[in-house]
Amino acid sequence: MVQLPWLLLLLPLATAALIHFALGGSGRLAAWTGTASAFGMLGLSVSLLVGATAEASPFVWLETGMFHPDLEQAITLSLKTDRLALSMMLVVTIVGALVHLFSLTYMAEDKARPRYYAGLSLFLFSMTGIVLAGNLFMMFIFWELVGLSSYLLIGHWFTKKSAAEASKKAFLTNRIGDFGFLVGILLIWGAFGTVDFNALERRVDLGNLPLTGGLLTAGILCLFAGAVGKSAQFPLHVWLPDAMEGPTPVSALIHAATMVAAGVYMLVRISFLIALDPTAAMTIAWIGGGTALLAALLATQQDDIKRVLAYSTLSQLGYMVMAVGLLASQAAYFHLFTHAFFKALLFLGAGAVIYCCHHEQNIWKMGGLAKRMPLTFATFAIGTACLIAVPYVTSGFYSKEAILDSAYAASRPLFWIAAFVALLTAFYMTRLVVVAFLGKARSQYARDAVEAPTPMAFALTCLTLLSIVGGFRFFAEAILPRGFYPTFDSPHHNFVMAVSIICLLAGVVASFLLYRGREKDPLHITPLRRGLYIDDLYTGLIRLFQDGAAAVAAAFDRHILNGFFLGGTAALTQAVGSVFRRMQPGSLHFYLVLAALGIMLLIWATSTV
Amino acid sequence: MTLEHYLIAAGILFCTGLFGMIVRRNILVIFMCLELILASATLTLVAFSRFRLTSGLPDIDAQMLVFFVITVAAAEVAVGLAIIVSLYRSTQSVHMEDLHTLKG
Amino acid sequence: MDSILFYLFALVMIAFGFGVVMNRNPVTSAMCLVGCFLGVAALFIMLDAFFIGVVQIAVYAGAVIVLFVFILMLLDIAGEKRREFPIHAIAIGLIVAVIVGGQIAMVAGSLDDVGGKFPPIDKAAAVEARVERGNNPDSTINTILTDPKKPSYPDVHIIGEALFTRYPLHLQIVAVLLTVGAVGVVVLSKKRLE
Amino acid sequence: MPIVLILLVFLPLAAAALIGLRAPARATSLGTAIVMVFLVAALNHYFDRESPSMQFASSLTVMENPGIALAFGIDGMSLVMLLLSVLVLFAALWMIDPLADNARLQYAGSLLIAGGAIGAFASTDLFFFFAFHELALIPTFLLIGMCGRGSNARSAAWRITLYLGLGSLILLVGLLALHHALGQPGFSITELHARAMADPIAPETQSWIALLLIIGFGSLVSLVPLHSWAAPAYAAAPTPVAMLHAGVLKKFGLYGLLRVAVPMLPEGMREWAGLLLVLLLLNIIYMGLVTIACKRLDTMFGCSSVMHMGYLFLAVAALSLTGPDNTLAYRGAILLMFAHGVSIALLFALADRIESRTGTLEIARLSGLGRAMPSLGFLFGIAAFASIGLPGLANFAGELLVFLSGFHGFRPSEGLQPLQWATILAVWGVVISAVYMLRAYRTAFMGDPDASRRHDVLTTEEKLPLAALAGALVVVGFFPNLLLQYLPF
Repeated sequence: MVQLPWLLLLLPLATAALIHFALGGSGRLAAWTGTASAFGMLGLSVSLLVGATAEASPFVWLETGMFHPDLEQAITLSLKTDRLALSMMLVVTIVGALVHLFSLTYMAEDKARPRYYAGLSLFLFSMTGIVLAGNLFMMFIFWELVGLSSYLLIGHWFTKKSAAEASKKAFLTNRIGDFGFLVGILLIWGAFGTVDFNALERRVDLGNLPLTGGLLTAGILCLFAGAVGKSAQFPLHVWLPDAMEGPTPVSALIHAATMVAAGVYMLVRISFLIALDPTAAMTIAWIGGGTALLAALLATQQDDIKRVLAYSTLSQLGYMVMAVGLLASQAAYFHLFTHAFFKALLFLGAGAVIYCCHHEQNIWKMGGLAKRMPLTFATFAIGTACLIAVPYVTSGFYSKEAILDSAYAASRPLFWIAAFVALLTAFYMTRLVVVAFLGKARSQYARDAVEAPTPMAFALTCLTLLSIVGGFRFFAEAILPRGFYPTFDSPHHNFVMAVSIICLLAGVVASFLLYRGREKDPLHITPLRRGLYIDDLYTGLIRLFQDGAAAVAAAFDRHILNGFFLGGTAALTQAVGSVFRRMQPGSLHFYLVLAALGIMLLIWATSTV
Repeated sequence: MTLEHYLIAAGILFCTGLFGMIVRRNILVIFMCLELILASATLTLVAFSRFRLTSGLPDIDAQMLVFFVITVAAAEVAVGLAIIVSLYRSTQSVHMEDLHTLKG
Repeated sequence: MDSILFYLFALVMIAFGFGVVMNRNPVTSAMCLVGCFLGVAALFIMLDAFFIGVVQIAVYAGAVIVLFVFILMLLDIAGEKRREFPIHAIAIGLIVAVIVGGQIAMVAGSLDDVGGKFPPIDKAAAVEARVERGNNPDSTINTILTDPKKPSYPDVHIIGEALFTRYPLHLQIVAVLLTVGAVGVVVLSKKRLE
Repeated sequence: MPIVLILLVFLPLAAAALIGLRAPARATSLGTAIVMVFLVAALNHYFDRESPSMQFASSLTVMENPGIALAFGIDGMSLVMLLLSVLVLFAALWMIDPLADNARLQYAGSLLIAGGAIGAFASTDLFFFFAFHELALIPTFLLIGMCGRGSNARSAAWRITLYLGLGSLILLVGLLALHHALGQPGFSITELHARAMADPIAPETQSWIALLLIIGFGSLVSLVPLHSWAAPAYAAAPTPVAMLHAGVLKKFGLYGLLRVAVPMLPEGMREWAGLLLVLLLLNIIYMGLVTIACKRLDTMFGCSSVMHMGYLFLAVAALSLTGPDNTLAYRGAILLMFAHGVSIALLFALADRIESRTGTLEIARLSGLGRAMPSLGFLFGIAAFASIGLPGLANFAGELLVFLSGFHGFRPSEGLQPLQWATILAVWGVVISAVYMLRAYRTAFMGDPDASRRHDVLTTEEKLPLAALAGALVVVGFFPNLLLQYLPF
């Protein structure tokens, strides 16, 4: 009897292989196969959620040959299908299916469609691997595979120089994060002897932790480094805005809903570990808060519609990481759950706009699209509402409130940062909507923009429904694990509510007044436009330390090691050789004299004895 | 006459041979001086053989050695001269200055 | 009496030796070589090594010098006089010769029992030693040794016996050497056909 | 059944001789390669997974009192090495251009190198273990010298031969010292091992013998200070030699360390493990940086193979420090040797195809190959991501095991030991290798193809060896237990 979780995991892999090897020729066939498999996965995950038998026997991947009782005999791929995993699977498959649907038209005339759909299926395979992973090894394996698929998808149009650079940058930054993640896993494995989540949880509940103090913090922060790399948190956030070089549906699937959420998902998975060490938790919280603030500030000054949304994703992820750091991982996961839907909606909306404006991404060249693309405008507006957390109606409100509650309870400075970020979010989203959709069309493309075709429209409407419904108790409780839906019973709830509504209104009004009927951006803060020059700092650092050090090492290797040692010894032997050469002048007499000298020496030596 | 006389005579002969080899330029004369040196060596051998009697008679093994030295020297002269001939044919001269192709 | 003979022959030998070295004309130096070898042979005879003396004359004086002269005539190099002896060569040669000569003389002098006369040949002791070693008493050598008429000892017989009892292998090797030498000479001096 | 092993060892040598005697070069060598594949398959089939002792053993005594015998026998480790040698030989022979004027020499040379390597891996006698390796060095020298590429092929040939010759000399001294220190029980490895277990050598002698072996084997495997022969030689070497030497012959040093040095000189190796840790970090970090600065693809692959040796030395250091029960290190080293051998061979083969098409291997002058030759791009992608250590491909399993072996026996109470710090720094090598490999992939394969260069697509006949190697990487990547099943411990 086929085990459903394994089928769920291996279906996308099989599709990717089928498309690559068999359907390389026809784009259409590849597109339909990819979409079919995505909807198949959706069906599977829904059936698993509603209670189909979810047992999955572990697959022994690598025998370590250890025969100690307490050491793991082998590295196994065991699937963990608790409600957390299944709810995340639902999110992944819903967004995945809709993105496939959306791409049918968006990528219709792309020449390399088989490679695109193979990449999407490979991504779904790796993402499922992370979600269903039962131990840290398996999670690490699929962690890197997700990095690979994002590399392939960002670099889909690899003939474009910027896309090639962006994909390389994404992979390398992720790789740095994976380095930290692997070191963390090694520490945990070395100390606990196992990396299986259930076993770890049991060991933690037992109490006597083998890993304590500095090493525990180091271990947790190393694991967090993996999340920083994948969810683009502060030090390693530079790759996400550039990742917008990939096709928009890819950005919707990967860089909004699923892949970047994997980091948060992993943090939620190991939240019982984070709870052990307050210092580590606080650092995580502050990094999350910092990223949220930084990204929100940067978003206010972006002109490319996709970059605005990218920075907004960064800031929302910052929120979630902050929540995990404040030991409110339920709130973080709930926000992840709702955010996935409305951010995917916004991205697909942006995709529809770009598709209809002939790949025009600069919002200052759009304008007046509300009249020409009413449905897209409506769905985009609802998505924005969720993002800026319009109270009671949108899902975003409920999840953000939960985070703000926990922030207020845990640490006041972080709460005020979070509130200010909420204000900024409202500000830049309203700016986006006002500039892109309201007012007059600013370019020819914008004037003759036409409503999105039906498959796109269908995807947008589905996501809109989900973004609204996602926040309500009846829907969320059915999907989320028990206790993950916020109860809002904390004493300071009303105060927090009031603060968030004020920030919301302030942000919207300010942005509306500032940007209504403008031809170009009144505010022009260059540091914000250049991402606070962090990117340039990194390139400088890389050029100095890596390439500089490489040049020095190469020079050292060529001249000192090869030149001096080898060259030197060669020259030495040459010199010694030539000394002996002079001993043979060629004249017989010289040899005779030498022979005579030899005789003399011989006689002298023997006679004196 | 004592052994010492014979040894000194052989020594003088050896030195003249050596002197000749170093001084003379003509390769054939050098070759002759070589023969001189060989003769002095055999003289010493025979002198010692006569001096050290084994069971009453001069030491026969020494004379055997001389006998073989002489035969080998004969063969050596033959081959040496053949080489000199072919050398002469290639370089048209027997003087030492022209023969330094085996320079190191 | 024999001391005069020794000095005579030694003088002949050394004089002709110098002759070989000093003469400009290689042919005359070849002739001096013959004289030198005759002196050496005479000294051999004085040392009771009759067979070796005769062989010396036959092989050296007879064959080797003839070869030299033959080559000299063949290559017609007798007349060359164009190159004087370079002074520095004479100097080095003299110095080396004198030093080596001095060393040899010193060594000869320092041998402890060299000063004494040559011990006389004791034929009787030789016969006992041979009988002891198991030679049959009435072999020709024993008869000559015991025969009072014969003044000296049967040098040729003893060499013959030694040669064919103790050194048969060496003899074969020398034979091979000589044949190879001969063939080598022919090959070397064959005129290149190309 | 031992006849199968003996055949496997002498078949390539016989084929080389046949080619020498004017037999049709390509047919004989490819035929031999295919027969060898079947032979290895037979070995694999009849291999008894449980028994740790040498199997298919056969021995022909050559000399009595020092006890030298032409003895063959394989256990799990050597069987994996044989698999590697046969696979890489098969691919290398396909890469030779039959129309090249020195093709015959290349065929014979490659067969000799492979024969030498297989002989070394299969022999259980220390003397022949060493002798077969030396046999394999000679054709390497000849091939690099005579049909090498590039301007300084001749000097590179001299450099590699003198360097490895000197290294082998030091190694020979070490081996003889070891044999002497164990009371000269004869050269059979099992006998030496038993003797070393029975009455171990005094620690001081162990330490200097271990040093000799480390230097000897180290120079054969390009441990950092002794590595300067590797990159120029591989850049200048004709493709089959580069594939066989980097892929197979270079593993001889590691195989030797694991087979001879670690089990027989425990205290000696532990004493030098500290030095080994420093050197292997130089291998990874220093050589990593040097690789980043490489301008040509083939020198880059040469340097990267030197860098990856760092991981293998980490396994050896872990073994020496934590003792033989660290099975992670054994399995990691063996798996990584196989994976690195196949991936480096594939990389050199691809470099050869690129050079045969575009005429140059200067990374800066290549561009847009991915668009022009999609299948080459796909295969290069697999090889590049394998050598970076991407999960799903063979190198990752090996590297993961090696890193885990670094943390084996890690007691948090004692804090991080030097071995743990070295492992953490070694893991950074994963990022460095990603940097240089992706830069090369980005410049060479992305962007627009340069119209002036020839870009005709790979023919199926060319794809066969490349696909075989890439397939091996993927299969071992997904199911590493296929290789690990041979190791009982």
